[in-house]
Amino acid sequence: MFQIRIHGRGGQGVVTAAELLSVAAFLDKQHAQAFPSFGSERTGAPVVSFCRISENPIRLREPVLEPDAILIQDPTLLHSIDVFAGAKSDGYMIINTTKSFAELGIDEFVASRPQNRNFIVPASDIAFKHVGRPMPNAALLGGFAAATKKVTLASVVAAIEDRFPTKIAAGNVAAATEAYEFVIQELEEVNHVAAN
Amino acid sequence: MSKPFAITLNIGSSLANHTGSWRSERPVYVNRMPPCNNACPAGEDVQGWLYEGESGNYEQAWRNLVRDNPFPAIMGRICYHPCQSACNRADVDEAVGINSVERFLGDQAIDKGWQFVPPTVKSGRRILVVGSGPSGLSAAYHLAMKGHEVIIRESAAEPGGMMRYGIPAYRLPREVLDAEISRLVNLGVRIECNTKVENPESALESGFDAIFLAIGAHLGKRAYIPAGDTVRILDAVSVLHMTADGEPPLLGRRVVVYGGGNTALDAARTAKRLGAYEAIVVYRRTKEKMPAHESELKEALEEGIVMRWLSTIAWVNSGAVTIERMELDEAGMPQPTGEFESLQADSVILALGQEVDLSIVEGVEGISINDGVIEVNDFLMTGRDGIFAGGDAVPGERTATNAIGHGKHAARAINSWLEGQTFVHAPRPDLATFDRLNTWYYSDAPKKVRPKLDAARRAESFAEVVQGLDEETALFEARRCLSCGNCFGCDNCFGVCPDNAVIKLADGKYEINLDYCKGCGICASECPCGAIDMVPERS
Amino acid sequence: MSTPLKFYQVGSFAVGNRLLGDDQLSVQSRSDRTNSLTSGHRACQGCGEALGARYVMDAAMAATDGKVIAVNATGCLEVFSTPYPETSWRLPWMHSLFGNAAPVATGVAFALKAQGRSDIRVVAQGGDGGTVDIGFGPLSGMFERNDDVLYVCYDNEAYMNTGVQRSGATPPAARTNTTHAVGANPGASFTQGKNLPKIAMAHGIPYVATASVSDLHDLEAKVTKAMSIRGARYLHVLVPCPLGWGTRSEETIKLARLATESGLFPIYEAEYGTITERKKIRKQVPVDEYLQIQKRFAHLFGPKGNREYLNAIQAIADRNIAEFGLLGDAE
Amino acid sequence: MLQQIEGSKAVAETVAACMPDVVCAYPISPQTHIVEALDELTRLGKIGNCQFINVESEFSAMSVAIGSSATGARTYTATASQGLLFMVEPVYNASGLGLPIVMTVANRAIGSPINIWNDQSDSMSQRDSGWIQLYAQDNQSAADLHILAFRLAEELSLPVMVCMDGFILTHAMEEIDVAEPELVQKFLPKFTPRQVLDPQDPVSIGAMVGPEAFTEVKYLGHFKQLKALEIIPELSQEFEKVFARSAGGPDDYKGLVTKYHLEDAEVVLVALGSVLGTIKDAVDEHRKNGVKAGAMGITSFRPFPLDEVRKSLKHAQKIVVVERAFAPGVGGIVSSNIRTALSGIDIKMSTVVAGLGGRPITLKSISELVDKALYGSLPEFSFMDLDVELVERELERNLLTRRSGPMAENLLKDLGSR
Repeated sequence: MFQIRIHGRGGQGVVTAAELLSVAAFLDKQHAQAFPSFGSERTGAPVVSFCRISENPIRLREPVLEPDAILIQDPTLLHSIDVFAGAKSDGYMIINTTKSFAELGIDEFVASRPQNRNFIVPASDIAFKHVGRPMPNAALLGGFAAATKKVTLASVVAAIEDRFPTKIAAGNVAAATEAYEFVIQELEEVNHVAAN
Repeated sequence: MSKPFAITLNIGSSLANHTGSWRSERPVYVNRMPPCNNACPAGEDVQGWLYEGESGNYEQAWRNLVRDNPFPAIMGRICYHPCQSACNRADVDEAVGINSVERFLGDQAIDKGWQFVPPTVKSGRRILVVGSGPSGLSAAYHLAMKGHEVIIRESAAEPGGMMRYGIPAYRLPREVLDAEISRLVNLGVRIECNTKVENPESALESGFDAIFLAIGAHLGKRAYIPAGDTVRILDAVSVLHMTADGEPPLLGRRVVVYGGGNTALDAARTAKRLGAYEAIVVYRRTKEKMPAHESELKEALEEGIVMRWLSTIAWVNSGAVTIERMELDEAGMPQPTGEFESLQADSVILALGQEVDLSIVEGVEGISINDGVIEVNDFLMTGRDGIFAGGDAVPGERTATNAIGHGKHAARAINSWLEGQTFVHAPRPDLATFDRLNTWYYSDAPKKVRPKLDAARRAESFAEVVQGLDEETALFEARRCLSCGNCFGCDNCFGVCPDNAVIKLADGKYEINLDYCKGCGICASECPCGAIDMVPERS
Repeated sequence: MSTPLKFYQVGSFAVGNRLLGDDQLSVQSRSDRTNSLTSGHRACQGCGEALGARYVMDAAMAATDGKVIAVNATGCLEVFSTPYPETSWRLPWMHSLFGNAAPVATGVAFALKAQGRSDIRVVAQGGDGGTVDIGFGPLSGMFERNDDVLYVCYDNEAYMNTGVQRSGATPPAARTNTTHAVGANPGASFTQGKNLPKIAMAHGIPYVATASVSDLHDLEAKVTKAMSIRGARYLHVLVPCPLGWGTRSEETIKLARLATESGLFPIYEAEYGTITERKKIRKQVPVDEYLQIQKRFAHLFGPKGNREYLNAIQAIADRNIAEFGLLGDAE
Repeated sequence: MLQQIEGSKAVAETVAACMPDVVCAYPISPQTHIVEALDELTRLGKIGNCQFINVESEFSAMSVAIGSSATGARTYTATASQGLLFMVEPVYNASGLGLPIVMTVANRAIGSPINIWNDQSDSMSQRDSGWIQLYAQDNQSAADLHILAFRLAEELSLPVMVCMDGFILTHAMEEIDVAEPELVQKFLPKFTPRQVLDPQDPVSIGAMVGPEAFTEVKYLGHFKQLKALEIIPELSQEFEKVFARSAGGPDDYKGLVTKYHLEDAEVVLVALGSVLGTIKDAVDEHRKNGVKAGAMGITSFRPFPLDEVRKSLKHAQKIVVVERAFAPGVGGIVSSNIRTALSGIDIKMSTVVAGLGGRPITLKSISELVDKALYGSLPEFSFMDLDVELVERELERNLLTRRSGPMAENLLKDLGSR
């Protein structure tokens, strides 16, 4: 079972992201479960959502306490809550930012984990380019697909297309695809560095 | 459908619960004596015939009416309608115009030729009625309806008595009088005019089983007035009689009438119609004390009659009448003041009342006279067995209506006497008093006024002054009746019972369903006409 | 006769008249009236509510060709009409709770709508407690949604079913078992009360009317009119209660009459929040005449009476008369 | 059709497939997504001529449902928590009148303190309301139980509550096979009411019943509940034939209970609702370690399947009842019913109150229960993951000063100072 925790702010589509992810996994013939952190949070408040992906039916109903992947939609959260709580040592971390890990002040945390587990995606920029709004969730999912290979990009695209009206879907698909390519590029760079 | 137990019930099942057992009082429908009926000297069931009239069933209304009074067209004109004075509606807005509806019905009957239905069984008895005035005709009618053979003997040339010879034609057109009398003739009553009965005893012996003396009061009262010979002094009765006979007296251009009753006004108004340009009524007391009917005075004033209140005629001389001004003392009696005034006059008509010509009973054994009238018992029988008397010749109010009542009463008494019994009047129900009415239910509807002939045209002729109501307004008036004390089918009791315990019967009547009546009394208190009493249940 | 005749004998105020044609008869005067609330019910002698309920329901039945479903709040009417094993109702009728007659009726109305039965109409009914107090919120909801329900309040001005306690419709100075006529301010307080017809009007619903058991023709006309309209409608009927008011059983209708003739209970109609008709007072009476025959106001009369309160009540009547224009000739 | 779908949406679509005539609701978290979806489906004409009514309170929601159902309309509503409490009066009325209303309860805690998160104290408060109560262990059963509920309600003329854990199920997106309307129609015939307000055949519904028959009416209500114990298995069997799955979800037994490794279980965890999934994972873990653990879920809490519970549990050595609500002053609610089922049988039983007000019930904590039960260290009554230190400090404060201030605030202050 692969467990994902998504951090963001109310209004950034955090819950939607988890749901899209679960749909993508479902389309990939896996079992999935997405659920929010059941809060009464308003726009702007820190929000968490969860997703589980498994080859077997999922019965477990606890929150994701030890995530295999952490998606951070808003880097400003780093200073207000412990987004890395319960993070596995070999878990994935994908963060929406244009800054470097050092600039974010998490280079220490990143350094403690395998290099090909930590990714930076300028998701808001990509989203702005394609959707006209800095909605980072679709782009981050594209990045997640590229980084973890737990879902296919095709399924993420299908999930987005199923969820949104055509025009908005197209922008988000483009954003997810660009982010996907961006992370593939990052991976190649990491591998290249590693190879060197 | 198998409905859930207890909580779901079949409709109307509470009929099994007889809430009548809660009752300590029960409503009872009653018939009370309406004040109109109570006040009518002729005993007309006014409410009863108005009830029929309300529905436009005029013939039935008329038939109900003539059960008591055979002359609605006449009485609808000349009756001073005590019924209206007693009418409860006067306390709501105005009294019901009973008299005008009566006249309407009477005129309808003449118009349509409605006749009395003669009795199928004849008694074989013969009765002589002396006089064809209202009491005589009324008695004859009621006796005839009982199957008796009735013969009226009248000394005058035509029947009608005071109705013909005392009431001017402008108040009672002769064709109306004739029509209603002829209906009586059609019933089988024989009227022999120009036939004076000299001796009732011999009449009894000649085969009459009973005699009713309805001889009226036709002698004008005289008063001593010092007078010269230049002024004619006449009595009102004669003036009216002569006028009725078509031989009016010559009264001159200025006429003074002395008196304050209806006859005085009749005489003054007649004088006007006979050509006098000035007719002055001299009366000792005030307008308020005047015995003449208010409507008569009003009409007289409209016609230009001048009233001299608080005045007596002191003497008459040289084409003038000297009157003395009077004043009322503390007891309300007029007292001379010594102040005199002179009025020019060509003739003076005395209207000081009438007296009975008692010559017919002089010497008849057993019949006694008191105060100028014939003494009778409660059954209008004189001291002589088989001889009855009524109308103006016996004590009582001298009105045509009263006379008609006498006629009816006498007929009943004679009928009982002939059968060897004593007439017993049906018990009178309690009066339907105003306080028993729930007047909220009666909407305001002022009386319809009868149209009157234009005053300017009246003095020219003896045409009838007061006109009748058309059908619509007569119906309107009839429907103003409050039906005091008698159910008129308004459905209020049926509607206001919280327990649906009033049953509406097919004939328009109602019945209390004592199975459910809880005795709350709403039906009684909301009955508009007070026709329901609450009566304690017997324990 | 060319023109239809009026009956001046009884005006148009008595229940009927033997001379009227079938089309002119009030529903209550017809021998074949529905008797929607039939005999054998256990209402007190002279119950105004029993009378009002039959008037209203029979009129509603007549207006709909007998297609009415009635919903009833808990209260006297419900208790006296349907104690197991007997019911006095002769139409489909349902009682659920004290405060929910309006929404239950809404449910009936929408069920009928779902079933395509637009011919069947719904009437909800309750006393003043069930209407102005405990059922007020749901009733307001029913109004605000404009549900196709006629709601009828039979106002007897207190909780009579539970033994006469004050409700939001209890008039000032009235004695109830929770507004005792003792102390410095005897009886119910002089507050504005809860004027539900006006509150209903404020919802802008198609039809609001007041009526009383003393004027049947007016009441029936209003029910008939209400049944001709779709949407939320409200009818507030004054129904005197001999028990709670301390009055003689035969005076129930008289009291309703005095309430309107004094101006204390104005009779009017409103459409979409605007008054369209008001019933003029025929014979104005001072409030004393209305109050003094009620034991619940007995403390205002007599040597130890309270003229100040009587004046204040008269002032309320005067205000009503001015506000609604209750004097003058009928329009 | 199998799809990845939110629990609420699946329930809404399933309810829609049942073709209700009237849906009425007042919004309350976490029920909102269900009725929002139903409003949309109604407006889109997906539910025939169904009428959706936005009422002004839960009291009116149930009242509208009562009127509607009594008029022969298939009627649905949904609520939670305070909303359920606000409609308690008509809830009892609906069952008393025998009206086959179906209502979803998206289980949520009851305040004070106000709390929007899940537990089951809301529906548990209505355990004696006369309604049938079915508890869903996952979203598939949450959706499917509604189909069963309508059928059951209308056969018995009794209202049915389908209880699903708020947020945990209502807001979770997972794969659910939402029943096809054609199949639903096969299983659920047209509603033929037992009593109906109809001018053609008028009746008076809701009479006042005195001492002479009240007991009998109540007995008949009880009898209907017992009758449901016979009908639920029949309907479950039929459901399985039509839909090729159990309405009660995995491990369903006759629609009344679920049984997971009970045959040889020495320690049995008993629960209602979504926590059963986590419990089953815990059972698997222990089984891997050779511990004979098992789990029993109760789908039909009302009527309570006394016989099935007795049969299922009588061979166990230790029973742990995990409850998402409790009866203050006494203890477990479900437990006491199980005690009744097991009367005369001496089995050690513990009640653990867990997941109150949305506190996560973790696999770890559940697993520990099994261990504690086995080693006898589990008290008869306890609260899972209770912050003992926190409550003890508050109790201390209470001892010191009478006016120690609002308890909830004190606790929060305490938590913040850690």
